[in-house]
Amino acid sequence: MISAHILTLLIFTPLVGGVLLLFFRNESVVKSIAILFSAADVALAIYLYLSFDPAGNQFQFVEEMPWITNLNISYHLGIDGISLLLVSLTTLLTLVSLVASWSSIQKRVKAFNFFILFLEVGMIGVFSSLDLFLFYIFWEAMLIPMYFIIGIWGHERRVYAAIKFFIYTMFGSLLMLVAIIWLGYYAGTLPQGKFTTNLVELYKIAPTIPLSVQTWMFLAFTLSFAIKVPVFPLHTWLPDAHTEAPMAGSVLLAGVLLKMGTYGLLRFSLPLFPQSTFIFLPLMAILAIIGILYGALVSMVQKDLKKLVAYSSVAHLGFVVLGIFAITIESIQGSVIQMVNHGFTTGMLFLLVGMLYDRRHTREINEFGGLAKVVPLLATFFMIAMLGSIGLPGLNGFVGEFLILLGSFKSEFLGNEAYAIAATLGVILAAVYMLWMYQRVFFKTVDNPRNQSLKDLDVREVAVLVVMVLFIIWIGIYPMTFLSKSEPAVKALVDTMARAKIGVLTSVR
Amino acid sequence: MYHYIAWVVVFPIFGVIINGILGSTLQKKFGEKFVGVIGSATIGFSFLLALGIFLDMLGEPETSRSHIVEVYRWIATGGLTVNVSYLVDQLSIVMLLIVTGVSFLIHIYSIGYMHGDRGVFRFFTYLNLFVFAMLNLVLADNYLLMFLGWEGVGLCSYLLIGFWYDRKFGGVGITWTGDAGMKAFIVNRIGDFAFLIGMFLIFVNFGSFNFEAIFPGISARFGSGDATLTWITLLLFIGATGKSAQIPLYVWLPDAMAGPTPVSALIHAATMVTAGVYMIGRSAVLYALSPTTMLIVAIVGATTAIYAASMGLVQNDIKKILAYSTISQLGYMFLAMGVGAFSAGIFHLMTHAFFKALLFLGAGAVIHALHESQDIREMGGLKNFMPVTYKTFLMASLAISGIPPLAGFFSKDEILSHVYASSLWLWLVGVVTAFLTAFYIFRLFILTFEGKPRFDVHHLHVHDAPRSMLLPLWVLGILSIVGGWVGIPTSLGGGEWFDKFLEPVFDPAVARMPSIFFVEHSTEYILMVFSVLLAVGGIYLAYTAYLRKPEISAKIKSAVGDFYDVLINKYYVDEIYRAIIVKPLVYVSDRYLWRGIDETAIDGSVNGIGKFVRLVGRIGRRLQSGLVQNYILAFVLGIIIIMGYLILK
Amino acid sequence: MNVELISFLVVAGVAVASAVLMITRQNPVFSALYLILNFFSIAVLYLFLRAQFIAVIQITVYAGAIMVLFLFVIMLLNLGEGALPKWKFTNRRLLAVILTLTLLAEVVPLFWLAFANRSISPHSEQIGTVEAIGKTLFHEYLFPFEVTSFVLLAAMVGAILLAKKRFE
Amino acid sequence: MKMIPLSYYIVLSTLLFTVGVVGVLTLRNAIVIFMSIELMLNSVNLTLIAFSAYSGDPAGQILVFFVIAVAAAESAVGLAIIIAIFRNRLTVNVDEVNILKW
Amino acid sequence: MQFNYGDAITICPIIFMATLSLFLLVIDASIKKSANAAYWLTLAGLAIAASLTPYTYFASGNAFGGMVFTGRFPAFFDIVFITSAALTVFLSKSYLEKEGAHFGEYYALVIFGTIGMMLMASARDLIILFLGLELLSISLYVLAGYLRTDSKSNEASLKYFLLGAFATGFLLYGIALIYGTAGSTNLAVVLSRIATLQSNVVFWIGATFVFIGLGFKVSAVPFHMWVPDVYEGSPTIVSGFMSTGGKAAAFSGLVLVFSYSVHPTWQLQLIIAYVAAFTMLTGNIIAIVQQNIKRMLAYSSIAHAGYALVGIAAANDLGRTGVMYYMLAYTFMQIGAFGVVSLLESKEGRFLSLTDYEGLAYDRPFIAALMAIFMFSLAGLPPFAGFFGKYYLFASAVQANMTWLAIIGVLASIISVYFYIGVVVNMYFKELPEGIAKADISKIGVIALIVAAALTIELGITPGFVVGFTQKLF
Repeated sequence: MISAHILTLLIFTPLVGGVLLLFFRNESVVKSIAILFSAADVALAIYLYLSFDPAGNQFQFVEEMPWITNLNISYHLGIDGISLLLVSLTTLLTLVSLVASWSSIQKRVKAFNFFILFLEVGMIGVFSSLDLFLFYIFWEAMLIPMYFIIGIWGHERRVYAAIKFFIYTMFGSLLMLVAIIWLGYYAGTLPQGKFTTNLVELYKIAPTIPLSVQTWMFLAFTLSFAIKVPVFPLHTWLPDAHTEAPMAGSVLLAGVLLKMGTYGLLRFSLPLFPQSTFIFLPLMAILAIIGILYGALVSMVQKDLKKLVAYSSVAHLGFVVLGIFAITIESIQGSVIQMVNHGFTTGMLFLLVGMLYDRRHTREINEFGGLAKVVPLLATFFMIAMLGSIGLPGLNGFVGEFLILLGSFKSEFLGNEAYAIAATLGVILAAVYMLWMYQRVFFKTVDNPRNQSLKDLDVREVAVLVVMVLFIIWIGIYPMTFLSKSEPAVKALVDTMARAKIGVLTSVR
Repeated sequence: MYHYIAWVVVFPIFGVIINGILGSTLQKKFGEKFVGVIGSATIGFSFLLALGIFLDMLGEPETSRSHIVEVYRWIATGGLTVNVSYLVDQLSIVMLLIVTGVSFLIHIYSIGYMHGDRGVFRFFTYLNLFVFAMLNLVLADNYLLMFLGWEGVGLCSYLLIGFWYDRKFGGVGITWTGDAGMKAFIVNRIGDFAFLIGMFLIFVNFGSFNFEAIFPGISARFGSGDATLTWITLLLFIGATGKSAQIPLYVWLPDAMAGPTPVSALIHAATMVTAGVYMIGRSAVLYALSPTTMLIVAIVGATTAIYAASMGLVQNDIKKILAYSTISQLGYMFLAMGVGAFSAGIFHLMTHAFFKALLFLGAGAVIHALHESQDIREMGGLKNFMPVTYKTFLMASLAISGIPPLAGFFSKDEILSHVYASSLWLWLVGVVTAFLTAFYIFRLFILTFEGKPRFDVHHLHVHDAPRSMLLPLWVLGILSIVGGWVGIPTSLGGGEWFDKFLEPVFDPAVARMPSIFFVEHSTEYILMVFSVLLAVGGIYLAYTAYLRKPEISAKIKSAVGDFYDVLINKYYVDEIYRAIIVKPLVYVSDRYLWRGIDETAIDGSVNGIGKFVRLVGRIGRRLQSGLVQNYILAFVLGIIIIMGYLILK
Repeated sequence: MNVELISFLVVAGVAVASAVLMITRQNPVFSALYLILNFFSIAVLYLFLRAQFIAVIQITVYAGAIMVLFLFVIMLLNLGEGALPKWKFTNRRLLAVILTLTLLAEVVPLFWLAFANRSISPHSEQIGTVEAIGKTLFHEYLFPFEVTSFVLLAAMVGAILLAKKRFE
Repeated sequence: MKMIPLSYYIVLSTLLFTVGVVGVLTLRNAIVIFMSIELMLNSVNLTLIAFSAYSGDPAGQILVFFVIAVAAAESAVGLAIIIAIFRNRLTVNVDEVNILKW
Repeated sequence: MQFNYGDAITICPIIFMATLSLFLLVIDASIKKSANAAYWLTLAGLAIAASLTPYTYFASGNAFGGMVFTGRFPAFFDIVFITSAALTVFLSKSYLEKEGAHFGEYYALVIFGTIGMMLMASARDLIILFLGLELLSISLYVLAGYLRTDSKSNEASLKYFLLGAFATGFLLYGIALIYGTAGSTNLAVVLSRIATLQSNVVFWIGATFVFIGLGFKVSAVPFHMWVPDVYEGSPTIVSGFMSTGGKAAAFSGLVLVFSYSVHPTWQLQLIIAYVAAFTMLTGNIIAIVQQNIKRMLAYSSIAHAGYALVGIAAANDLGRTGVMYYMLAYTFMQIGAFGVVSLLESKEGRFLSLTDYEGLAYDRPFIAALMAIFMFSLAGLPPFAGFFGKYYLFASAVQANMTWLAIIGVLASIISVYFYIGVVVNMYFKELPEGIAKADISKIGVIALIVAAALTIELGITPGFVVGFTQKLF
C-alpha cells in the first residue's frame, strides 16, 4: 500500500503539515509541527531508499492517473536512481534547515515554516514527476515560496535579490513551457499519435524530431536549466539570491534548487534531444569549465563570506555540468554524486555562515579573525565542510570531482583531454580561495573585540552539523551506498546517447 | 601475519577518533600526558604489528613476499573499480617500519615537547591522522588510494604547520603560521594537479589504477621511451616535486618550519617529504621504461641538492638550515632514482629519516631550552648545558656528512657510485653537495654547541630535556650510527643485504633499464676516499671558520658580497613567484572578472534590459494623453493600418 | 444624364454640404440645424430607395425627437459665446483630416468597383411599406424588437440616474 | 429610379461617414462631437437601406429601425452624461476633460 | 413565426434576468430605502438565474427563428457573466456605502448589462450581437458615471461613451457591409456562404470593422486607449465588472463571429495575431510604470485581452477552449484584484496608489494573502487558474503553427511578472509605515474574495473539469 503511493505521500506530507500549522498560534508548536512533518518525510524517504531496487533501469514506484484528460496530461510520478538520491537529499536538507533555523528566524515564524514545507512539496515534485507538464507545474510552483523566503526573511538587499531570482528563473522556464507544448503537439502530429507530455513516451518520440527544430527545443530546455544551475554567464542571480536569503533559504537554494537544473539536463535535455546535445556539447563543456575557473577566481576575491560560498557553488556546479556533458558512466555518476555532495558541503557551509551571522550579524570576512580560539567547535565543523568542498580524498567532494574529471578525460564525446585538464586546474583554485578564507576568518589572533565573547555552537546546532558531517565522511569513504543506486539509470542514459551517436534514435528507457 | 595489515592502518584512526572527539574533555580531566599517551600508544601498536609482519616476511621465501590484502570496494562505477586494498611487499614493509617507527619515537618526544600547550589533543589527533594517511600512501596497492594518502599527509602538514595559528611567522607574503600552512597545501596541490592528470593517463592506458594491473605486462604494451609513459612518469614526478620539495615546487618547505619542531622532524624531514621518492620507487617499472624522465629526475635531483645546500650555507635559523638540508638530501634521493639506483635511493631515504629526524629533534630540544629562540647567532656553547643533546646531535651531524662508518656514509656512497657510473657531471654535483652539506651542518653544529654562550646565561636556565624527550634522541642516535650497516657494500666486505632484500621489487624495473652501469671495486674505493676527504674538508673548514678563526667567515662573507645577499634571500624565488603568479591572479580576478565581467558586463546588461523596458513603458505612458480625440486618432490610425494591410494583401 | 441622376446628385450634394457645414459651425445650434437638414436629405434618399416607413421614422424620430433633444440640451446648457470652445487649427486636427481622407481613399475605390452596375431590385417596392416592415418585424425580428425595448429602458433609467440633480 | 448604381449610394454614405469621423476628430464641443457620431450612424443607415433595396430584402430596413432606436437610447444617455459633466466642470470642451491620463 | 414558449424556456436565464430587472425597478420606484432589499434580491436572482442555465445548456439549437442559439457555449458564458455580476454585486454594497451612493438603480443597471452580455453570448444574428452590445454598453456608460458628483467618474463615462459610440459606428458599418455582401446578418447563413465570400474584399472589410468594433470592447491595441482612463475613473467595483463581464461578452462575440462563422482563414488571421501581439506587449510594458493600482490593473487587463486574442487568432478548438477557460479564470482573479482594492479603498482615495500597499501583509494578512494569490494567478504561475488559461492559449497558437505568437506571449508575461510581484513586494517585503490606521474592510465583501480565490486555485488544480464544458459550440 505504502509503496504504491509512496511518492504522493512524500510530496504531500509536507503540504499537510504546512496547512495544519496555519491553525496554531504558539510559535514553538508551529515549529515542532513543521519539523515533525519534514521528519516524517525523511522517514518515508528512507523507506523509499531501502525499498528501491537498484537492479532495473526502469522507473520505479510509478504512479499514473489521468489528470487533465482532454489534454492527455496525467499525474505521473516515478523515480530512478538519480531522482532517488535527490529526493532523499531534499527531505534531509529540508529537515536540517528547519531545525537549524529554529532560533534564527524571529519574525513571522508561521509563514516561514509554511513556505519551507511548501517549497519541499515543489522540490520533491520536480524530482519525481514523469510528466513534463506536471514537472513544469512543480518547477514553477516552487518559485513562489522561495521568492517569499528570500524576500521576507532575507538580508539588506533582499527585495532586489528576490525579484532578480524570480524573473531570471521565470524567463528560462516560460520558454521551456513553449517547448513542452511544442513537443506535445509534435507527438500529436505523428501517425496515430496524440498530444502527450508523458516523459516515457516522449523518450521514444522526441529524438526523432528533425534536427532543425530539435535544436530549438534543446535550447529552450537547456536555457531554463542552465539558468537554474547556473551556467556561466547566466549565474548572476545566484550570488545575490544566496547572499540575501536567510540561512535555510541559502541551504535549500544551494542544496536542492541548483540541482534541479542539472537534474533537468540529465532527465530531459540529453535523452530527449541527443542529436542536438552533440551539437552543443563542446559549448556546454567550455561554459562549464569557464564556470569552474571563473567561479573559483571570483570567489577568491570576495569580501562577503556568503558571496564567497555562493560563487564557489558556481564552480562546483561547473564540475557537475562538465560531467554531464562528458557522457561517460564515470563522469555522470560523478555528477550525480557531486550534486549530493554539493548539497551537503555547501549546505553545511551556508549553515555555518548562518550560525556565524546569528552570533555576529555580519558576513564581512575582515570583521572576523582568530575565531578558532573563540568558537573551536564551529571552526572544526567549518574545516570539515571546507575540506569536503575542496575535494580532499576521503571526503565526499573528492569522489564526485575525481569521477567527473576521470570521466571527461576519457570521454570520446568530448574527444579532447584539454577539457578535463583545464577543469582540474579548478581543484587547485578551490584550495586557494577556501583556505585563504579560512585563514582570514578562523586563524590569526582575535583582534576584533566584538569577536571576543562569541559563544560556541549549542547542542541543536551541533546535532544538525553532525548529520551533515556523517554524510560528508560516509560518501567519502564508502560512496558505493549511493553510486550503486544511480548506476543503472546512468548506464541507461549513456547507452541511449551512445546509440544516438551511431544514429539509433531509440531510448533505452 | 600480513592479513592484519589493515590493523596497522586502523590503529592510528582510533587515536584520531578518541582524541578528536573526546580530546578536549580527556585533556581537561586527565591532563595532556594522557592524551599524548593515547596518541603514541596507537602508533606503538601499529609499529609492533608492522614489526611482526616484517619478521614474518623474513620467514617467507624471497619470491613470495608480496601480498595484496583487500579491505573493501571503495569506488566502482562504469569501467572503474578501486578497492581499498593494501600491498605488502619488501618496499612497503621498509617504508612501513620507517614510518611507524620514527613516528612512534617522535610521538613520545612530542609528549614532552608539547607539554603545557592547550591544544595537545589537537596535536596528537593531527599527528595520528598523518600517520594514518602516510600508511595508506605507502601501503596502497593502487594509485588512487596512494593519492588519498598523498593528499591526506598534505592536509596534516597544513594543519600542523598552522598548528599555532595565532603565532606570527616571517616569510615572503607570510605573516602567520597559517599562511605558511596554506602555502604548503597550495603548492602541493599544484603538484597534485599534475599527479591527477598522470593518473588519468594511467587509467586511459591501463584501464585500472592497480599496480598489479599495470606493471607486470607493461613491456608487452609499451617499448622503452614510449611517449605516453614519458608523459605519465613526468606528470607523476611533478607531483613528487611538490610533495618532496624539489625544484620548482620546493618553496613551501622552508616556510613549513613554522610548525612545531616534532612536526618538522616527522613530516618535513623523515616521512612525508620522502613520499615522492617512494612513489618513484613504487613506479620504478614505469620510470625504467622512460629514459627521458629518468634523466630529468636525475638532473632535477642534482640541481636541487646543490641549490638547496648553497642556501643552507648562510641561513641563521636553526630549523631553516635543516629544512634546506632536507631539500638537498631529498635531491640526493631523486638523483639516485634518476640514475636507476632505486634501492640506493630508498636506502638513503631510510638513513636520512634517522639522522634528519634526530637533527630536528635535537634542534627542538635546543629551541625548547632557549624558549623558542631559533637564531643560531644567539646560541653557542650549549654542549655544557645540554650534553645529551650535544652528543646525539653530533652523531647525526657526522652521519649526514657521510663520515664512515655512520649510516649516512653508506647510503650516500652507494648513490654516488651509481651516479658516477652513469654520469660524471652529476657525480661532481653530488660530491660538491656532500662537501657543502658537511660544511653547513657543522657550521650549525659549532655555532650552536661550541664556543661561548651568546645567550643570556643567567636568566634562562638552559638544561637537557626531560627523559621522555631524550629517549627518542638516543634511539635515533644509535640508528643513525648502525642504520647504515644493513647496506655495507660488497667492496667493504658487506653483503648489501638491503639491496638484496629489495631486489625482488626493483628487479623488473632494473631489468628494463636500457643500460646498467656498475663500477669496479677499485674505482669505488677511490670514490669513497674522495668523498670522505671532501666531507672532512667541509667539517674542517667550518671548524676553522666558525671556531678557530671567526674572522675568516667574515672575510668570506665580504668576498662573495652580493652573492651572499642572494643566498640569504634564497635567490628571491619567493618574491618572483609572488610577483608573476599570485599578485596578478588576485588583481585580475578582483578588478576584471568580478567587478568587470560579473557586476558590470553581465549584471549590467541584465538590468539594462529591465531599464529599457521601463523606458519604453514611460514613453508609451506619455501617449496616454488623456484627450479623447487623441485616443480616437489612435483608433483611426489603427483602422487605416489594418485596412491598408487588408487591401494590399 | 437624366432626371433621376440629377435629383440624386442634388440631394446627395445637399446631404454632404449640410454635413460639412455641420462640423464647421462654431455655434452648436447651427450645427444641430444643419444636421437636421442632413437628416432630411437622407430621408429623401430613403424615399428614392422606396423605404417609405424608414423615411418617415427618420423624420419623426431622428430629425424630430432626437435632434430636438439635442437642441434642448444645448439650450439647457446655454453656452454663451465665451463658454463655447473656439475651433482653432492644430497639427492634430490636420493630421486627423489627412488620416480620415486616407481611410476614405482606401475604401472608396473598392466600394466603387464592388457595387458598380448593381441596380435596384424589382420588388424593393413591396418591402419598404409599413405593412411589409411590420410583418417581418413582428415575425422574424420579434425577439430583437423586445430586446430593443430593454435597450431603451436601460437608457431611460440611466439617463434619469445621471441627470438627476442629486442623490436623494 | 432604376439606373442609379448601388455604388453611388455606398460612396455617398462613405463620404458622410467620413465627414462624421472628421467631425469627431476635430471638434471640441462634446455635444457636436456626439452629433457627428449620429451622422456616422445615419450614413450606415443609408448603406443598409441601399443594400436592402438593391437586394430586395427587408432585413436591412429592420436593422435600420433598430439602429434608430438604439441611436435614440444612446443620445439620451449621452446627453445625460454631458449634462452631468457640465454640472461638475461647467464645460463641454473635450480638451479640458483630461484629469485622467498616463 | 409566432412567439413560442419552447424557445422561451431554452433562454429562460435571460428572460428571468429581464423580469428580475423590471422587478428591481418596480421595487426601487415603490419603496424608499430600497437599496438593501435590491441588493439581496439581486443576489438571490442571480443565484436563480445561474441555476436556470442548465435549460440553456441541454437545449442545443436555434431559437426565435435563428436569432439566438442555445447550448453549451451560451450556457458557459451565462455562467461567466452571472458569476461576474454576482461577485460584483456582492462587493458593491460596502463599496457604494463607503462612497455614499448605494441605490437600487445600480443593481438594475448591472442586471441590464448582464442581460446584454448573455444576449451577445447567444447571438446567432449580428443584430442580436449589436443590440446586446448596446444594452451592455449603455449600462456600462451609466455605471462608469455612476458616482456623478465625482468628476473622475464623469470623465470616465464621457470618454467611454464617446469612444464607445464611435466604435459602435464602425461595428454597424461592418455589419452593414457584411449584410450587403453576404446578403444576410445571420451568422449561420454567412457561414453557409463563406466559400463564395472568401475572395470578396468588401466582405472582409466588413468583417474587419466588426472585429474592430468588438476589439474596442475587449481593449485590443490600438483601440485600447479608453481602458486606463475609464477603469481609473469608474467606481472601482464597476471597473472590475467591465473588465471581466464586459470583456468576456465581447470575447464571446469574437468567438461566435470569427472562430465559428467567419473563420479568419484569409488575411484576418494574421491581423488578429499582430493585434494580439501588440496588445500583450503594450499592456504589460506600460503597466510596469504605473503608480495607481487601478490603472495598473487596467493595463494588465489590456494585456490579458491580448492573451485571449491569441486564442481568437489561432481560431482552433483549443483556441476557443482557451478563450472560454481564460474568461472564467480571468473573471475570478480580476474581480478578486479589483475587489481587494474596492474593499480597502477609502473615500479619500487611500489604497489607490501602489505605495499604500506597503506592509499590508502585516496589517491585513488575510487580505494580503488573497491579493497575492490573485497577483500570482494573473502573472500566470501554476498552480493557479491564470497559468492554465495562458497554457491553453499559447498551446492553441503552437497548434496553429504560430509558435512565434506563443513566444511573444511568453516574453510579455515575463514582463508582467515584474509588476504583479511588485505588488507582492509592497505587501510583504516592505515594512508597514508607522502610525497608519488599520484599513477597515467589510466582512461580507471578504466572502466574495474568498470564493474568488478558492475558485482561482480550484480551476488551477483541476482545469480539466471546466474545460470539459468548453468543447463544443452546441
